[in-house]
Amino acid sequence: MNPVLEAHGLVKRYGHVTALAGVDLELLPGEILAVIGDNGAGKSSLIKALSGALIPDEGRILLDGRPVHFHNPADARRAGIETVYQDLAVAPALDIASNLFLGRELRRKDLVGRVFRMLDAKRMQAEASSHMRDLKIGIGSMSQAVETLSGGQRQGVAVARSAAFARHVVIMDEPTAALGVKETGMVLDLIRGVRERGLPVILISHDIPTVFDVADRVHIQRLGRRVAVVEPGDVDMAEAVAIMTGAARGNEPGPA
Amino acid sequence: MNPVLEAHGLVKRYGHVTALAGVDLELLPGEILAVIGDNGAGKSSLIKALSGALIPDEGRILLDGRPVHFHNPADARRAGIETVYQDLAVAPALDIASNLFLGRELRRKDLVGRVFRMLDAKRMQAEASSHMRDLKIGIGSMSQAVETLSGGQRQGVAVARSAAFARHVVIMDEPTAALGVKETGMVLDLIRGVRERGLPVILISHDIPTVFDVADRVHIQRLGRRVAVVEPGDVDMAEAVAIMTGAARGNEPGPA
Amino acid sequence: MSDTTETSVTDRTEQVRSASAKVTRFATLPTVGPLAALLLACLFFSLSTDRFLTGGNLSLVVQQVMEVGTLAIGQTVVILTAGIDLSNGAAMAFGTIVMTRLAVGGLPAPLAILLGIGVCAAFGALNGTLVTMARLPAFIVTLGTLNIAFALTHIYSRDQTITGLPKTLTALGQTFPLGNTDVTYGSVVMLAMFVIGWYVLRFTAAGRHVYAVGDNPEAARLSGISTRRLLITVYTVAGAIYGVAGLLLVGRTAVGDPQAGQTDNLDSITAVVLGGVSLFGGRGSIIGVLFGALIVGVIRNGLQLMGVASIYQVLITGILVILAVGVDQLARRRRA
Amino acid sequence: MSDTTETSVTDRTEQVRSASAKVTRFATLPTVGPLAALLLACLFFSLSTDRFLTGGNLSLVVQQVMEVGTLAIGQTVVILTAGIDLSNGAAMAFGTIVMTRLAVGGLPAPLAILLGIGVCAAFGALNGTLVTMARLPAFIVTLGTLNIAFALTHIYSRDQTITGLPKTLTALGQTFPLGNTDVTYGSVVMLAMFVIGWYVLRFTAAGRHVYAVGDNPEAARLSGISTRRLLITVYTVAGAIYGVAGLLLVGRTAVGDPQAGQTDNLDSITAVVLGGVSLFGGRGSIIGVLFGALIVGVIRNGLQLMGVASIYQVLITGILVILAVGVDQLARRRRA
Amino acid sequence: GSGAKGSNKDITIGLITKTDTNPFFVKMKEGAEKEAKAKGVKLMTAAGKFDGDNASQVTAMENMIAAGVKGILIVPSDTKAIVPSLAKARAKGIDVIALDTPPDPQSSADALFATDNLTAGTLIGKYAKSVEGAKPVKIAMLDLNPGITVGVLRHNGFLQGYGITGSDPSIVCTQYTAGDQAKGQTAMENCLQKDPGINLVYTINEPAALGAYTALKAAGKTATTMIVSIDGGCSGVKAVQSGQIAATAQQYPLKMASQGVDSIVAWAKGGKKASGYTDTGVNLITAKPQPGLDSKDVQFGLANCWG
Ligand SMILES: Nc1ncnc2c1ncn2[C@@H]1O[C@H](COP(=O)(O)OP(=O)(O)OP(=O)(O)O)[C@@H](O)[C@H]1O
Ligand SMILES: Nc1ncnc2c1ncn2[C@@H]1O[C@H](COP(=O)(O)OP(=O)(O)OP(=O)(O)O)[C@@H](O)[C@H]1O
Ligand SMILES: OC[C@H]1O[C@](O)(CO)[C@@H](O)[C@@H]1O
Ligand SMILES: [Mg+2]
Ligand SMILES: [Mg+2]
Repeated sequence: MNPVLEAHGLVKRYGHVTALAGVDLELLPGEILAVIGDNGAGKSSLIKALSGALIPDEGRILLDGRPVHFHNPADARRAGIETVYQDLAVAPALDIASNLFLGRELRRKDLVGRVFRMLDAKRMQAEASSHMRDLKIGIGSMSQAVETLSGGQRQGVAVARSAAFARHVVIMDEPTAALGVKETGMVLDLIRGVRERGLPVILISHDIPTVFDVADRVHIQRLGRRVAVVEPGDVDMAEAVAIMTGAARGNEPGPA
Repeated sequence: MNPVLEAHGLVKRYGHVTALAGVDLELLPGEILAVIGDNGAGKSSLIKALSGALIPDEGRILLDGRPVHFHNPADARRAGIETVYQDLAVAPALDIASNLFLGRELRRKDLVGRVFRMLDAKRMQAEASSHMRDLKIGIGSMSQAVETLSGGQRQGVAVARSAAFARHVVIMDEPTAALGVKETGMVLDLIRGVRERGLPVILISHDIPTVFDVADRVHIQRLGRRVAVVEPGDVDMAEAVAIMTGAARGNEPGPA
Repeated sequence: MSDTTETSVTDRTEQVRSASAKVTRFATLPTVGPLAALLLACLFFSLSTDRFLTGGNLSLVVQQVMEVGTLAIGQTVVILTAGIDLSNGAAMAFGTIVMTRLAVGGLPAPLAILLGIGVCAAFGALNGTLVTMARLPAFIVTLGTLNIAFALTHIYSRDQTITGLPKTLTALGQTFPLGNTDVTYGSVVMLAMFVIGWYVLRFTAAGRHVYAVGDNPEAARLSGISTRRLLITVYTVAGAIYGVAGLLLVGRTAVGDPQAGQTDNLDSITAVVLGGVSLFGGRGSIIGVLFGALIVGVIRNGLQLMGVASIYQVLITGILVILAVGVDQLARRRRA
Repeated sequence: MSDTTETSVTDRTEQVRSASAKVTRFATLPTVGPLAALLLACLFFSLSTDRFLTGGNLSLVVQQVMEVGTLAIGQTVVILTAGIDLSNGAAMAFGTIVMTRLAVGGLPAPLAILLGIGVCAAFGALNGTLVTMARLPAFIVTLGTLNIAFALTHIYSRDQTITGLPKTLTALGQTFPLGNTDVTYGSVVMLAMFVIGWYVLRFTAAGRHVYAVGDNPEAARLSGISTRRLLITVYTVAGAIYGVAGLLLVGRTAVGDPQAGQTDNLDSITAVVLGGVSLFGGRGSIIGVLFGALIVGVIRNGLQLMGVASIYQVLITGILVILAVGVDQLARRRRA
Repeated sequence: GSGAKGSNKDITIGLITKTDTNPFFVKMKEGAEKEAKAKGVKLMTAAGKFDGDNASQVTAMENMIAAGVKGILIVPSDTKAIVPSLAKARAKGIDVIALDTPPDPQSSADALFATDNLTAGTLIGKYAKSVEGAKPVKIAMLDLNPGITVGVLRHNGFLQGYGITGSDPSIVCTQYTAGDQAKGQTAMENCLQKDPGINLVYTINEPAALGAYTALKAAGKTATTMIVSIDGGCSGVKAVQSGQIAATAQQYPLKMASQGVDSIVAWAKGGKKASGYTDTGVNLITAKPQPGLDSKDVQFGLANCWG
């Protein structure tokens, strides 16, 4: 099986902090690939590079085997890659529906829509409502400003958005960090649902039990490099954590 | 044992959203009290009321048995209550040391300090370094701006701050949400350390296993009310989650 | 736990909402404050002088704000993106000189008008390019282009007021009767432009993007919005709008005046802020800005009718402007 | 995984850091950009006219920016809190009229000066109170007080320039020799105030709080900082600084001029922004602002020495101001 | 050529006008440039940001002194406030000549080349009186800025010419315009609000007159109201021709400029320093001459106008 998305030797430096020190990644068709690692291991930097939010200093990215150069997130989005960023990337003053559809608003199909480009506010509200209902996140109105939501509710908006629009790859950076037990369960169901639709998912999470529950493979990152790729069946959690923290050696050449 | 901090019948409404519907809380001396509840249950609103960040519409708050009226966070801070807010409340452009000591900077002890109120930058840097080292959060320099930190590193700053300065009560709103396995362990150790120092802690978390591991008592909140208080020994996690989600009845009169 | 509690938060809120939805929607409108301030000002002057509340006078007020009001439309869009445009009055002045000189020089009037508006749009495009491509602060960029436009105006006009304009150029200064009041075509143009601005900002994707970029530029970028293209478009369109303001001005004064517009940048920003738009971007409604512009016009006109000496007019304007935004603030708090 | 990898990120970074710490610290200073722009401007004019790089002329440039430079100190502090002060030139003008009228009227000069500065501080306190207590936008509040101060200036001075001032009032306009250059006392006062401002902002708790409030007001509040008291203090101190600027102006022109300061609000904001301070608050250094003020002074002086015709001075100033901030931006990107 | 004190190329002269936005000063500058070229000397120019902007004029003077000018020609914006700076320049041995507007006191400059502003005012006052006769009038006076010599002189001249005092009840409105067209329009609008019956308007200069005309036109009062003004610029004379302005007192800024330049050059080359007041002349221009009043016709006005 050829990888859907690949990264080879990505490097990203901030002044003298090296966030990515030549990291590799392979995402196979239809799989859930978890990325774990300590704080500051470069997980967010990695997925930002994959989603065009950050341009790496070195390295190559391949989509369906073809090299791609994302100059900005719009490029990645056009290629069908949807991302939930760790800091959520929502516009706080805008309402939920507007946030969900930001950058791909629905226009009315009638004359007003075609000629005067009028948005179809009703349809966006309705669809937003149904996406959010799927997550059982319990939000009153889709016309509420995102800044009035609780931490978890806000995260729900970002997650719902990515799941709703992905056509190729879904990337989620700690999508359940602020979520309650019930809501976390919903998001995991949703991730499985995405896989069922045939789309591969990259899931960053600090919640190791969850990771082992849901992931097909686990990419372990340390100091800006991939140090191991393991399958939940082959390795137990303690071992994975040991690799992650540097207490055990991974199955890849580690940082030099 | 008389409670250190009590809340009775706190109500907070935002327009027609009722965030707190008459919630009660008791924090006993030297205990770790966990607060759990679904997203939007009003947990953050509750602790904001306790820390002066929000003035409730109704209800009373007692500290050491005496009614208190916090008009702003400074009041609560003066009373020795330290809080880690869910949205972290850091100044992104300021460096780590400045954030740690914000609002209680150290002045130099010599003449320049007394007459010209010069800050003791060195001492603040050094102390900040040592607090952060306790958390093993792996940050290079204390003069780095907080906005350049990873999500988890940022959370580490907020946690270190509260632990370092608390004199009476520590409140933490999801302090480990963005933290890795190792870092989460550190923060839990730190919370236990605070208890050892004799200070009670209120811990909000969605991580039920952790909660059951570390907490002395668990306050379960639902739809803006406390629906139960349980002890980890008496009740198992599944039961607690059932109460939290409304699938089971708690030991308090629930929302009418 | 009783059965009734089983209705989720969602349902509960939904119920309350549908009940009081209309009321809330109204009170939440960011335009209520500016409107209230405007009405209070009108009430005050109606009671103080009986010459205020006449059709003729009200039409006059609208006519007097049409230049600054139109400039404020462009300014609003720019400010919504968290930018600012100090060059608008100067760009407008240059536009009027271009259109009037060319027209007087024999170019067909419609072409002259188009070129004048085009020059303003070009200034806007320059602003937008410098702000986005070179990532320079809007304040300094537009201060620079303010000076450039100012100098070009005086150089190109040789400091002569341009008179003897063809009819087409001053057509918008003509009036038509509405009931027994004369209304200027220019006023109608300004109002129409507010409506268009409102439509675009409120009902089109481009409008949402303007708000998003001002609210959280990083989120907008991550959402796949091309923030650069958007910003360049915003500044360019704003420039074109300043050109239209210039045309309205020519209609009103019937000359090409190289001295025009010198305080219009602050005046237009004032209208925007009085209208409840945040200088930090992303928040506010353009309809509020119309009220903001009218507030200033009403205050000036009303004090004049009351016969207040001009230096005291300045004093009182200072106080009233603060009061007006105070009323807005009160209205906002009531809905918080 | 080899053993060397066991050094933690912390250690690794710490090592690199200590090696290149000095270089970085320098390059990270937000003042490098404005300084580079200033030096480039100086270089350019030195090459263009040999009269530029003389002690006497450089001393003159400093003297010429002392009014706007001092105003910019107050403006910087206000802008760092994410505010803005449009009233500073007007408040200053009112302060100069108060001090000169009172002094000419017979009040002992030191007392007159104190009262003049006090009036400015009172305006600042009014601004601060309205901004914090009534939570009104700083733009509108200070626009209002701008009008009020302007009107009071003209009313109180009866629009007459006040002449025949006692020596004490103009003392800061006197010069002392430094090497073979004459330096105005006022220049020294301005530079001293920049140093004090730098000290307070950089080395005291109050200074940190100013940055914190501008950076994230909610975080500052939650950290127990009394944001209201801080803001009122900031505006009041800024007001007092404007009073001192007024005293410097009186020293330089030796009259009380009711028309003074009319464009100083924009000029001072320009210095602040050219100095690399963000209009959104919380970021920038006051030393950069000194360079920002000097950039404007150098451009004006240099163009004049080169004999550029005045309207072309305006044109070129526009271009140079944009270039200056472009240099700053380049310097910033290099360190990103 | 070369004179007693070396080549003319080494002589630099500064010209500081009130603004860059009044054609009068633009023409004055052009005149000075032409003369400087003819004499082979260098000219430096500067201007304030608005009429009344003393601070910018002070800065310009300082810069010109630093640039080593031999002499400065200045049109003082604030006639009192500029005095200390004039003294400083003169103390440095610079020849300081005021143009158009006398400083206050006049002796604070070495010399003055200007219109006799009192006479200019008197001319248009007399003209207005002779048109209006004994009819009751309502007068609006659109002045310069308070306490500025040129404004006060013209104002007083108009009153003298009309034969009334400043407290005469026929003066229903006085407003300051800073000699600016936009402010002139606002001022006229203000006056009309105060008293719609105004039928005679005195204006400090032609920009103010044009502003006043625009306001009168908007109010539909041009037929019943007479405007008199001072300047005689080409657009002003055309306005006289078309009847927008009834009469104007023509000034000669090119003369002021060229005489000013000549006088500094002469002194710099060893001649005598000019001193005292030189009248550059003034003529009443109107399309409807009044019996017994000396005036020139529009043809003369156009032949001698500037701009
Ligand atoms: N803009 C920036 N400037 C400087 N350093 C940065 C910047 N962004 C990230 N870094 C640094 O790069 C390193 C990797 O950061 P990254 O956010 O990718 O880590 P992460 O694995 O996502 O951590 P976490 O689990 O805490 O979210 C960290 O040390 C961080 O401080
Ligand atoms: N400023 C506000 N305006 C309107 N509604 C608000 C505001 N702040 C909070 N709410 C609402 O109050 C309710 C409780 O919010 P709160 O943040 O206290 O929940 P929480 O229990 O902390 O949730 P989470 O676990 O997601 O952090 C939510 O429905 C939220 O939308
Ligand atoms: O603003 C007043 C100035 O205007 C003029 O009349 C030119 O238009 C000058 O003579 C006078 O100094
Ligand atoms: Mg991360
Ligand atoms: Mg919460």
